[in-house]
Amino acid sequence: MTEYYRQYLAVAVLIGAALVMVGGMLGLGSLIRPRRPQPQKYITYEAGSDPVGTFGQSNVRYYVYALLFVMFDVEAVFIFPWAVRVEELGVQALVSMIVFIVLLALGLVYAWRKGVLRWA
Amino acid sequence: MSVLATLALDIGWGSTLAIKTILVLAIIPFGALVLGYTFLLKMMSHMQSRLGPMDPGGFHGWFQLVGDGLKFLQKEDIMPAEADRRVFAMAPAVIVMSTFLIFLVIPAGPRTIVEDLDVGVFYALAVSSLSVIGVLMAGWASSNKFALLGALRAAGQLIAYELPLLLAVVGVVIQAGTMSLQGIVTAQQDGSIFGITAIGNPFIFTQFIGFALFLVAAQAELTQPPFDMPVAESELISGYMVEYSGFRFLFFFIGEFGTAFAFAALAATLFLGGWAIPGVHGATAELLGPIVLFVKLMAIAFLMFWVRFTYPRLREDQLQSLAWKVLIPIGLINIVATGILKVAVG
Amino acid sequence: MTTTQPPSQLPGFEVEPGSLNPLADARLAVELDTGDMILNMGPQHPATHGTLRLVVRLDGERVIAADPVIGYMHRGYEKLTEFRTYPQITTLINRIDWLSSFANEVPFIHAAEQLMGIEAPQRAQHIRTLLTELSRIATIYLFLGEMGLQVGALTPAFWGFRDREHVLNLIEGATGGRFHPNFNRIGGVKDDLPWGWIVECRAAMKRILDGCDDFEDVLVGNEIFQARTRGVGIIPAELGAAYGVSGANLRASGVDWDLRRDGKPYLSYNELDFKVWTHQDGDSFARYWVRLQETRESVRMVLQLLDGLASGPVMAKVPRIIKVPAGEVWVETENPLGQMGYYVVSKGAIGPFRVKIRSASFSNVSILPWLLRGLYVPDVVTVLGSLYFILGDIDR
Amino acid sequence: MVAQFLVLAAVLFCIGVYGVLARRNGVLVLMSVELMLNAVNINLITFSAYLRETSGQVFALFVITIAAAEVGVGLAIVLLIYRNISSPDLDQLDQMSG
Amino acid sequence: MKKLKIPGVISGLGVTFRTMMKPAVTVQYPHEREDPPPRARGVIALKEENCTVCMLCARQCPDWCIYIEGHKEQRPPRREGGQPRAVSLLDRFDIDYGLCMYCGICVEVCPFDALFWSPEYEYSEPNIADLLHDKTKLGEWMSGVHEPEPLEIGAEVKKK
Amino acid sequence: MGLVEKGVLSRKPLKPVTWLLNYSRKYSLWMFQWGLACCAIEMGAALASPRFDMMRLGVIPFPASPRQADLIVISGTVTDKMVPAIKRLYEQMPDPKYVISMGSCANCGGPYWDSYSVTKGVDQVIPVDIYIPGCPPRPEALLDAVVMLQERIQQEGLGNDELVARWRGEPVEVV
Amino acid sequence: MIAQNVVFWILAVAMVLAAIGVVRSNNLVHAALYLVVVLAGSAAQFILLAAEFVAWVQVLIYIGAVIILFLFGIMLTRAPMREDLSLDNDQRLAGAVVALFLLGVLSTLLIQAFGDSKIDITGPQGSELVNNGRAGTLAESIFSTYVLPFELVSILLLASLIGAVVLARRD
Amino acid sequence: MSDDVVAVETAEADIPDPVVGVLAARLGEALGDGILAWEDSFGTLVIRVKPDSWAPAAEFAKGELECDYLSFISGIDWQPVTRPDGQEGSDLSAPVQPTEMTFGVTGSAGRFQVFGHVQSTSRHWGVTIKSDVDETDPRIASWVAIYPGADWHERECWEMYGIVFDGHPSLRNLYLPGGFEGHPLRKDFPLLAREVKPWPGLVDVEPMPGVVDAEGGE
Ligand code: SF4
Ligand code: SF4
Ligand code: SF4
Repeated sequence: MTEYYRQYLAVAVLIGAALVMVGGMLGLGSLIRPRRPQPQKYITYEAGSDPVGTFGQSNVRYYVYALLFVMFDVEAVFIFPWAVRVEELGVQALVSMIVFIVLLALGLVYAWRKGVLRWA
Repeated sequence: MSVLATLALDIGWGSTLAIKTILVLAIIPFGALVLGYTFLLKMMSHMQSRLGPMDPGGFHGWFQLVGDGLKFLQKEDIMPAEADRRVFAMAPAVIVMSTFLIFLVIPAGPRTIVEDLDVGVFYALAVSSLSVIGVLMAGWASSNKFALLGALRAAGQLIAYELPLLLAVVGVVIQAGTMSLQGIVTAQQDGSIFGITAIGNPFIFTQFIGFALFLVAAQAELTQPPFDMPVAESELISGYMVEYSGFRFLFFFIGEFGTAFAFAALAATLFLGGWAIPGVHGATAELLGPIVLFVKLMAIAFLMFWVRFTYPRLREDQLQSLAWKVLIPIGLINIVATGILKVAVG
Repeated sequence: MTTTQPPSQLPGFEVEPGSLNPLADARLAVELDTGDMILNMGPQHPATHGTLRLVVRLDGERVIAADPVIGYMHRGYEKLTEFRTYPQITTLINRIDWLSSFANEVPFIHAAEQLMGIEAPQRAQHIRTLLTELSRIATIYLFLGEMGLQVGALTPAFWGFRDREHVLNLIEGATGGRFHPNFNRIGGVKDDLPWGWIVECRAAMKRILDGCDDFEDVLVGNEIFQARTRGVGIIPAELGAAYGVSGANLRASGVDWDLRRDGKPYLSYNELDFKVWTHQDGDSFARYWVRLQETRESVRMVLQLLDGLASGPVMAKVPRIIKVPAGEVWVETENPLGQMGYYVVSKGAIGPFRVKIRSASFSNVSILPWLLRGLYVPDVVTVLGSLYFILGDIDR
Repeated sequence: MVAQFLVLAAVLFCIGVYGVLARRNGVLVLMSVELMLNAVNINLITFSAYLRETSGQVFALFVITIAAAEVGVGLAIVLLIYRNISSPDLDQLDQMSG
Repeated sequence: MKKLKIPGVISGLGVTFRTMMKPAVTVQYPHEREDPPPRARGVIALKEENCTVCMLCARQCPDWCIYIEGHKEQRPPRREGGQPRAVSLLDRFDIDYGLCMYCGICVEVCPFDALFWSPEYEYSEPNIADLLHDKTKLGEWMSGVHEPEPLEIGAEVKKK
Repeated sequence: MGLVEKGVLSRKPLKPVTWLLNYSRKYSLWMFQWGLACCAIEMGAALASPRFDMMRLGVIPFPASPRQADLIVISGTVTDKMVPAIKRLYEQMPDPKYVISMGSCANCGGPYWDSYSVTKGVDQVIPVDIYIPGCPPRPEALLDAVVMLQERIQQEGLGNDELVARWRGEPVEVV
Repeated sequence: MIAQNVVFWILAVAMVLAAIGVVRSNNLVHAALYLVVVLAGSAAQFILLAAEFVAWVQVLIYIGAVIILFLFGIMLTRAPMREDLSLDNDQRLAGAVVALFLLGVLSTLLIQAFGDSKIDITGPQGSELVNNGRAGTLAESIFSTYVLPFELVSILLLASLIGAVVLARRD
Repeated sequence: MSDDVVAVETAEADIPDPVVGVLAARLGEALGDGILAWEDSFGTLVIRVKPDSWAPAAEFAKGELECDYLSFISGIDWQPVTRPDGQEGSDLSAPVQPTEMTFGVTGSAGRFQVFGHVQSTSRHWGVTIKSDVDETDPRIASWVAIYPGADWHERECWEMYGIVFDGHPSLRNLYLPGGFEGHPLRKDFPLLAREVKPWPGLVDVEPMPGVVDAEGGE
C-alpha cells in the first residue's frame, strides 16, 4: 500500500514540478524582460486588420466527431482490462468482447452510412 | 511532521524521487532541444539542401535553441486586452503538465524509471489526452478567431487520433499481458519469435499494424504534418498559439517537442523493446538502457520527422475520414485478431 | 471583438460579391442558420502572398462570402507612366509583376516599337525571347515550390528557391539585375550576352528539368497533395474567360489559348516548336499540372533558342532622344501569370499620354469571390496558391 | 474515514442538485448532472474500498460510461433546442411550448 | 501521370532522403562569399575626372536622386594659341541610395563615361541620412568596377 | 521590478550574464513573415533559398504571428493603405524588437517617390534599425544587414540609457 | 492515515469550491474548467481509495472526452467571451433551499451510519485493496459477474450514438 | 457562324487586316448608327460607339463575335495636364504633352472616354470598344451583366476617373483607402511629391555644347 501511495506521490510531485517550472521560468523572465505598453499592442491580432464581428459558431460536425470519440473511448476503457487478461479469461470473454466491439462498430457503420463522417 | 512519518518518507526514497523529478525536469527541455535541433533544424535544412543554423555557438549552430530559450525569457509577455487572463495564463501550464506526466512511466533501464505504474500505458495515454484541454483553453482564451479555429481543429483532431492510439496499444497489451511499461519491455526482451530468442520479440514484428497505427496516430497527436492543420501556418497563422508571446509561447514549443520525445520513447518502448537488448540484464542493462532507448527513440523520431518534412497537410475532413474510416476499423480488427490468436495459440 | 454591427453593415459587405452567378448560390447548401464569423485573412497572412486581404464570412469553417480587398500594393502605375519618359517607364514597369520583370518589359517595348515603326534585330529578338522564357521559368518554378508550402509541404518551397537561383544567376549575368533587369531598349536590348552564358544556361536548364521531376514525385504524385487539390476551386472555362482569367489558369480549364501561339506574332515564338498544354479539369490540381508542364516546355524553348541563336547586332538604329509618334496601340503578350497588355496612347512626346496596363493577376483574382464561396478555409489556401498571383500585378 | 468520503459525495451531489434547479442554460444543467453522477461514483468507489469488493468499481465504470453517453445525447438535445430557438436557454423552451 | 507503381507517398520520401544525402548548396555568406557577376548593378561608382557636370544623369534619373553642383572655371588653352577653355568642375555629386531604383539610366546616359556599376552590396546603414553618398565615397567604389566582359559567340563586336 | 530597469544587469560582475543574454538575443532573431513587394521575394530568397539560407545566422523565419517575432523586415513598398497595418503589427510585437527596412521603397519610396498612394519611407511610421539600400537589395545585402544588427545587439549594454528607456516603455523617437 | 486525511481534505475543499464554481460561474467556459477541477479531484480521491484503474478511466473519459464534448457544446451554442448574467433562472433561492435541505439530511444520515467506519489500508489488506483496483481484477469481475451489463452497455452506447447522430445531424 | 464571317464582304479596300474589316462590318450591321467611327490600329479594331450602344456592343461582341474573354475596361482623360508648362512647382522632367486637347484614334466628343477590350479565345481576335462619356455627369452602362469580370475593372475606372457605371452592383473603393479624395487618373490630379521637391536637374550649369537637352527644360 505504501508502495502504491508512493507511486502516486511521484505523480503529484511531477505535477508540482511542472507548475514550479512554469512559474519559475515566468518569474525569472519577469526579472529581465521589458514592459512597454504601446497603444495597439493589446489589440487582438487579426492579420493586421481591425478585428471585426464576434466569434462565430463552430461547426456541428466537430460535435459529431467528438460524440463518436466519446463512444469509442468508453469502449477502449473496457478493452484495456480485458487485454491484460486475455489468456486467463479465455474464449468466453473473447466472444463477449467481440460482440461488444462489433456492436460499437455497428454504430460507426451507422454514422458512416448516415453520412455524418463526410465533411460537407 | 507526522504526515511525513506516516508516509514513511525515509530519506533514501525521498531523495531518489527528488533526483528523478529533477531528471525529468531536465529531460523534457533536453528532449525538446535534441529533437528540435537534430530534426527540426538540421535534418530539415539538409532535406532542403541547406545547412540550418551554423553561426550560433560556433559549432553547427548548437546554441540556436538554447539561445531561443534565453531570448524568450527576455521577451515581453503580452496578454491581449480581450483575452480571458486566467485561462490564458494557465493553458501553457496544462500542456506542460501533460507532457511531464507522460515521462513518469517511461522506463530507461531495469530500475531507471520514475514509477512503474501498473496502469502504465493507459496512464500515459490518459495524461497525454489532457493537453487537449490546454489547447482548447489557449484557443478560447485568446479571443482570437484564428486561435479559436485552430483550437477547435486541434481538439477535433486530437480526440480523433486518441482512439487509434489507444487501439494500437491494445495489441501490445494483449501480447504482453500487462499495461506496465516495464512489463512490456521485459515481455519483449525475454520473448521469442518462433522459438528464436536471439532478438527477443520486439512487438514491431507481431504488431506491425499496431506500430504503423501508433506512428500515424502519434503524428496526428503531435499535430505534425501531414496532420498539422491546427497550427497550419498558411491558413491559421499558428493556430491556438497566435496570441502567445514570450516564454509562454515557448512552453507550447517545449510541450510539443517534449511530447514528441515522449511519444517516440513510448513507441520505442512498446514496439522496439525499449531499453532492452535481449540477453543483457542487470547492471549492464542499467548502464546501457538509456543509450539503447535513446537510439531507438531517435530512429523513430527520424521517421516521424522525415514524414513531417515531406508531406503536404491533409484537410480536416480528410484527416477525420482517415481516422474513422481507416485507422479505427483497422485498429479494431487488429485487436480482435490479436485477441483470437492469443487465446488460440498462447 | 464585440462589434455590435451586424455583418451586413460592415464595410466591404454591403453586397454579396459575385451574386450575379446563380451557379454560385446553388453551391451553398443552407446549413445551420447561425451567426457567421467574419475573418480577416490579411493583409498580413502567409496564404495571401503578402498583402492581399481577404475578408471571409465563415460558418464554421465554410466560406459563405469572400471579398478580396486589394490595393495594399497600389502604387499608381498608370499615373506614374504619364510623368515619365519611355526609358524611365521601361525600368518602372519591371516592378509590376516583380517575379517576371523581363516579361513585363516586352509588351511595352513592343508597343513603342510598333508606334515608331522600328523592328529589333533578330538576335535581339532571340535574346528577348530567351530572357522572357527564363523569367517565366523563374516565376513558375517558384510557384511549383510555393504551392507545396501552401498545402503544408515545407520542403518543396526551398527547392523552388534553390533551383531558381540558377536562373536568376543567368538573368543577372546577362542583364545585371537579379530581379529588375531593365534590359530592353526600344529597338533592341541593352547589351549582348556575356561570354560563357550559353553553356551555363544549358546546365541550368538541366537542373530545372531535374527539379521538375522532383516536384512530380513529391507533390504531383503524392496522394495527399492530390486529395488536397483535385476538385478544389474549379473554374468553368466560360466563366473564367468572362472574368478575364488568363494564362495557365484558363488553360487548366481546357481553353486552348496561348498568346505566344495565337496572338499577334511577337518575339520569335513563331520560330519555335512548342506545345500548349491544357487540362480538362479546371481545378487546383490542373493548374499546378499545367504549370509544371509549361515549365518543361519553356525549358525546351530555351534550348531551341540556344541552338539557333542568330548572330548580329542587338540594337537597331534608333534616335538618341526617343519620341514616339502619335497613335494608339494595344499589345498583349503571354506572361507567366497570363495575359499582360499595354494600351499605349501617344501624342508624339517623349513620354506616353496614357498607358492602360492590363495585368493578368488582376483579372485572375477578380474571380475569387465567386470561386471561394462554399469552400473550406483550407481550400481557400489551396485556391489562392493555385491561382498564383503577384500582388504587384493585381494592384499595379 | 468512510464518512468523510460519503459526505464529500453528498456535498457534491447537493451542489449538483442546486445547479440543475438554478441553471437555465442547457449545457450548465448537464454539467450539474455530471456533478451528481460524479458524486455517485465517489460513493461507489468508497463502498468498494470499504467492502473490499470490486463490484463497486465495475459499477463506477458503468456509471462513467453511462454518463458519457448521457452527455452525448444531452448535448445533442441542447444543440437541437439551440438550433430551433437560437438559444441554449431551457426556460425559453417552456415558453415556446407553453 | 502514368508512373511507376510506387505510391506517391513513398516516392516523395525517397526524394527528400536523397536530397538530404546530397551536400547542401549553401554559400556561408559572412564567412565566404560569391562574386556577383560583373554586370551586377550593385552600386554606382563615379570617375570624377570624367564628369563634366553636364547634368544629363541628374535629369534623366527617374527618381531625382542625383544631386550635382558644379561651377565653371577658365582654364588656359590646351594648345598654344588656342582658346581658353571653360571647364566645369564638380563641387558636389551625391546619389541618394535610399531612393535610387538601380535602373542604370544614369550610367547609360552619361556621355563621358563617368559613371559605372560596381557589384558592391554591403553598404547598409543604421541611419537613413548616411545612405546619401558623396563623390568621395562614389569614387572609392570605382575600385570594384569590372572591365566589360567578352561577349557570347555571335555578338557583333562594338566599334568604339 | 525588472533588473534592467534597476540597472542591476549593467554591473560589472554581471558582465558574463549580460553577454549571454545579448548573445542569445543576437542569435535568436525570429523574423516576422511578411513581405510587401518585390523585395519580399529577395527576402524570401535570403530565407528560403538554400544558397543564402539566413537560418545559418540564427534568423528563424518561423512566426507568422507578430506575437512571437523579434525582427520585422519591411521589405518593399509601403502604401498609405498599408501603413495602419504595419504600425499595428509592429506594435503587436513584444519588446525587444528590431526593424530592418529593406529596399528603396521602404527606405523612402524608391521608384514610387512621386506616387499618390505610396508612403515615402517606413520610418515615418515605425523606428528603423537598419536601412538596406537596393532595389531590390541582393539577399546577401540582407544577410549583411542582419550581421550588422547582430553586432549592435551584442553591443547593447543591458543598462545603457537608451535601452533602459526602451525597456521602461518610454516612447521611442521616430527619427 | 493522517497523511491520507490531509490529502483528502485538501482535495475535498478544492473540489467543493470548484463545484460551487461550476454552478455559480457566469462564464460557461469557466464553469467547464471548474468541472475539470472537480473531476480531477475525484480521480485523485479514487486513487486515495486505491481504485487505480477507475481513476485513470475517469481522467481519460471525463477529462479527456466529456469535457471536450462540453467545450464543443459551449462553442457550438456560441458562448460569449464575457460574463453572461442570464445563465441562472429565478429558482435560485428554491434551488439553494432544496440543496441545503438535502445536504443536511444526507450528511446526518451518512455520518450516523458510517461515522466510525474505517478503510484499512495498511498491511496485506492494503495490497488487497490495491489489487482490487487493478485493471486485471476488474476484468475478471466484469467478464465473470457482469458480462450481461457489459453487453448492455455496448447496446446503450450504440443507441445513444444513433440517437445523438440523429439529433445532431443537420437535415 | 464560323467561316461565313470571313465571307461577309469587306467594306473598304484599304484595310490591311481583313479580320478587322469583317469585325467592323458585322458590328456595323448590328449596331447601325450606334457606331461613330472605327479604325484599324496596328491590326486591332478600335470602334467608337454612342453611349447607348456601349452595352449592346459588348453583348454583340460576346454573342455573335464569340469574344468570350474580357481583357479590360478602362477610361481615358483627353485633357492635357493642367500644369501650365513648368510654371508651377519645379517639375521640369515630366514629358511635355501638347497643350491643346487632341483625341486619339476614332476621336472623341469630349474629355472622358471609356474603352474596353474584349477578345475571343477560340478565334483569336479582339475588339477595342470606345465610348464617350459626358464630362459633367460621367456615367455609362455597366458590362457586369455581360462579363462578370467587368466588376473590378469598372470599380477601378470609377475610382480613377469618377465615371459611374449604371447597373454595377457596388461601386466602392478598390485600390485606395477609404478617405482618399479625388480621382487620381484625371489629368488635373496633381502629384504633390513632384511639385514639392525641387528637380535636381535644374541647376545653373550651362548645357554642354553638342548635347541636346532631352528634358522639358530645353
Ligand atoms: S540608377 Fe536610376 S535611379 Fe539610381 S541614380 Fe541612376 S538613374 Fe537614378
Ligand atoms: S552624365 Fe556623366 S558627365 Fe554628365 S553630370 Fe552625370 S556623371 Fe557627369
Ligand atoms: S525597392 Fe525596388 S525591388 Fe524593392 S519593393 Fe521597391 S521597387 Fe520593388
